[in-house]
Amino acid sequence: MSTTLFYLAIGIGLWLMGLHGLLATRQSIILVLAINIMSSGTFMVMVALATHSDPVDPVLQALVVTGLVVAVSATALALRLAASRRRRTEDDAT
Amino acid sequence: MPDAEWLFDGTLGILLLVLAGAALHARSLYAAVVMFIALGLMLALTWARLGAPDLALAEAAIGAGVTGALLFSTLYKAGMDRHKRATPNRIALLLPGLAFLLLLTAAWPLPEMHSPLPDQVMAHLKDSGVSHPVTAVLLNFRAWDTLLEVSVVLIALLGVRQLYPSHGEVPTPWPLMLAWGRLLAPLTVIVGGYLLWRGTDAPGGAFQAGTVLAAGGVALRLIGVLPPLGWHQWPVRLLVLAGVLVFVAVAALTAWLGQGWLHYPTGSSKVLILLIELMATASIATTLTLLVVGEKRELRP
Amino acid sequence: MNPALLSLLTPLATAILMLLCRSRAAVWTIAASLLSLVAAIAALYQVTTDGSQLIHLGGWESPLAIRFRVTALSALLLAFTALIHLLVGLYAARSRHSQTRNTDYWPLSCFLHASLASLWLSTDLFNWYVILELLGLTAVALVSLAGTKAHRAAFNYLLLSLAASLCYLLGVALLYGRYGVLDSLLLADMLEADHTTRTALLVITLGLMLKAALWPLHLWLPPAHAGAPTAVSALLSALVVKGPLFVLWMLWSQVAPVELGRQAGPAMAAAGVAALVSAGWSACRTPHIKTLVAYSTVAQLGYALLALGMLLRWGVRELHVALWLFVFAHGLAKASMFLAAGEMQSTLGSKKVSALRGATQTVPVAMFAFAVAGGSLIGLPPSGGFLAKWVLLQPLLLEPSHWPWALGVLLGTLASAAYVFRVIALSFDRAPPPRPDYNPDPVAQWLTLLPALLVWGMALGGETLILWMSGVAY
Amino acid sequence: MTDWLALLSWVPLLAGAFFFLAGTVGLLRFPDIYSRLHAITKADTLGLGLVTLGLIMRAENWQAVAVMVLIWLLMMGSGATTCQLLARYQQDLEAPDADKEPVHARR
Repeated sequence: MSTTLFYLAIGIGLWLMGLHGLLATRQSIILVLAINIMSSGTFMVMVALATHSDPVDPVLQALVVTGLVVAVSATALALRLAASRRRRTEDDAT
Repeated sequence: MPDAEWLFDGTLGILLLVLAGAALHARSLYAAVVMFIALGLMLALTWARLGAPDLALAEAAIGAGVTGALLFSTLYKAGMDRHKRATPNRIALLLPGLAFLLLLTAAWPLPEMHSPLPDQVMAHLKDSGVSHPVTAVLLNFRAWDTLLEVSVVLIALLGVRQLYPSHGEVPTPWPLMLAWGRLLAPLTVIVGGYLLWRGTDAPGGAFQAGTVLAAGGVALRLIGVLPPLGWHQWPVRLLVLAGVLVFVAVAALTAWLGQGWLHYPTGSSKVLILLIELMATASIATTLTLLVVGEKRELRP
Repeated sequence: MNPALLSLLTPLATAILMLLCRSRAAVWTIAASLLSLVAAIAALYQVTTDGSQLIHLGGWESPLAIRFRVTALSALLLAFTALIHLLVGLYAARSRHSQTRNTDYWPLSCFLHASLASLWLSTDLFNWYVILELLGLTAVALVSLAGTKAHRAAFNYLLLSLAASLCYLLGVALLYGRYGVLDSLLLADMLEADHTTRTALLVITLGLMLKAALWPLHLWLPPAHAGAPTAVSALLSALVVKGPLFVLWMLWSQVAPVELGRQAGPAMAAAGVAALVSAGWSACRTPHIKTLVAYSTVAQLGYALLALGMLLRWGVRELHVALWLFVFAHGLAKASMFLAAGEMQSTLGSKKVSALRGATQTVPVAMFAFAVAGGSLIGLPPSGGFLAKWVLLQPLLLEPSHWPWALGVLLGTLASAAYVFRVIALSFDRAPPPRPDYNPDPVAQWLTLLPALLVWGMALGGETLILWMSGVAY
Repeated sequence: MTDWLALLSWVPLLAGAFFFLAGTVGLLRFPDIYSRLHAITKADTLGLGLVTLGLIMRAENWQAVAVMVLIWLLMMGSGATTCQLLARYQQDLEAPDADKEPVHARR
């Protein structure tokens, strides 16, 4: 039961929790949280895999940094969509 | 596992799973968001524990910081009901259990596997222009990924521009917040600049620096020191587009005049990387600030 | 500069410059797609003369660098993407009803064009993840152009697209953990059919099927494509759903081990037939025009899934040709159908199919475009759809053991004929008295007809097209 | 540094841990929000100070010590400010007095 395997299991657990949360709830903000938890799970699997080389694998680290930035910009768009979706009375006559 | 580490890893792992479960099944939206921010900080700790300092910086700044601010501004602006009534329907827990076993057995042999890439990165590190391997991968070996990623941030802002975000005007700040904001702002600029400069030979880089600067920008905007940034003002547009513009220009010029697409000329890769990093930091800082506090009248054409 | 890279760079640079000077003029986008089309044709010519090339981005050697592969197919896809953008751009610029006149549609469609071009060229697994994410976000931004009523569909589309990308990323992480290489061409001769690879490919396939709205993971597509502005729904249905399909085809036919493909083949073919029948049935029953056309997209993707399944099962080379002919024919036909449907919907002022009563008198040219495009979707002779179905049916009818799949194709054709003729039959009735604000836009209607005529054009050069595409190395 | 300093550092570290524990117990047990805020801010700030002191004893070079002190000052500042903001926000929710314009309270 090496460290890598433990964090792989935690990562897969987080990924499944996110997927379960995505399928189980209707609340728009909770859905966005579920997506973020799912992405954290995936990134944990990647970083846990990165520890198999002695200086932690720089390629996987770069991939996860890219993934993080992509996740935050997608979350920003999703949250703004959730906010404007909720305020249907918003004046969008333009 | 080495003797004392299993205690730390065990508690950290359980804490992560409990916080994730609490964030998804909390009674009220407010509690769910607070749990999620705590999860973000725990993740930052996990990345540091797994020996990835770049990620710990990025996760703390991006995951807990900006995402937390976005969540709270959405909660506040949309005036969502803070108490969630509907409890999620319990889809049978058999399916996730089965999937967990499937995925875990798939991942079981992976820790022993080895990849040729890290040694290759180390071998080519000296002629990549920077001495920190992660920055070398991000901005030289896989520069095309980073270019697309900076344009993903830009597209997110373009998407938000179409949504005419609800015009919750910025509340009048308390004197205490004014003082604290004024103190924090220069500190974030210093830390951001330091992270950017150190990115070439130590953990840090454009994205972490951009996010810290964005945090400073949001703080200044909330206390009213920073005027509303408008998409109609060309400096703001130039700042937002700087990252992608410079990257595409470098790609086009190297493809046209140089040896190939994003193939930096031998001597000048360090200068080019620094230029791209500077521009990417500026565009990420401005874009994230606009994403968090960009109001209706600012983002409209 | 390689012409393929020029075809990718032109829309990207145009989008950034348009944003910088805040211009929303349609002429820039149309010029960019035209130049990109010319560059794509030049790349196609270069590939046919001296074979496919491998471009190492940044000059690093293979496992480290991201690689672009310019083959005949990717050059053809570049030209196809540029052509569709050109046709839809012309319509969006000319038509009053496309709700995209004074909006950010122009830079966003250039970004969509650039991300699709980079998808066709790239061969790197993680690069595909970032591109699919970029594609998803651009598509969501385009869908939300239609105002607040489309925000719910855009929100669902975004969330499911993110979930699909994360499924894909988990599969890529497992593959990288197992083989240590991210480039799909290198992976092709390294993969063995062990448990890790099987699980990784399963998770990747689920993610890509969700992104390409392949049956049974297609529920987000009809509201998103129907809610979007007319020009946007044409782009989404003709091009965006084809991106993940390209990655799915690339992974299964080129990278995955043959025995895994043989196991997965029948399941995919069955899903294809199920898509044809169930989406066709929903298309017959839906009361709204654009939802009908959106369901038709899900159904027609069933043909591509069927062709891919059969290809994996028997390894017959013609099925490559069948699959890509379907993609081209469906893209052109669907673009024309969505533009026609959108034009009719805004001219007649109602979303309902029943409002199309007497459409041949009120909006004749748009109805004619709808009918021609419908003919290609069904597979009636003088059309690209017929060519694709012809190439698909030949291996099916060769051995008696394959005949049940031919029955599936028959059912699919029946379903598509049902929902197309449902509209056409209605349009020949007597038109109700026209509404007071009824003023059709004949030029825009002729523009909706343009892609449909091109689908017919595919039939003219049918023989040479099939022979040439069979000879091309995949 | 020398090992006796490392041994000595256990004292402030354990004291810091104790104060964190006290703060958390205070958070769970105290009745209303103001006393909870009080417990958390006071205990945690003190706990953090002690932990930082312990770590400084174990630090190798001065640069690490300087960074730790800067972190400690920042945490003290942000802890106090956040406590103030939360308290004031709670006060607005409960009894929004007429003269002061309620900032966040939205009916």
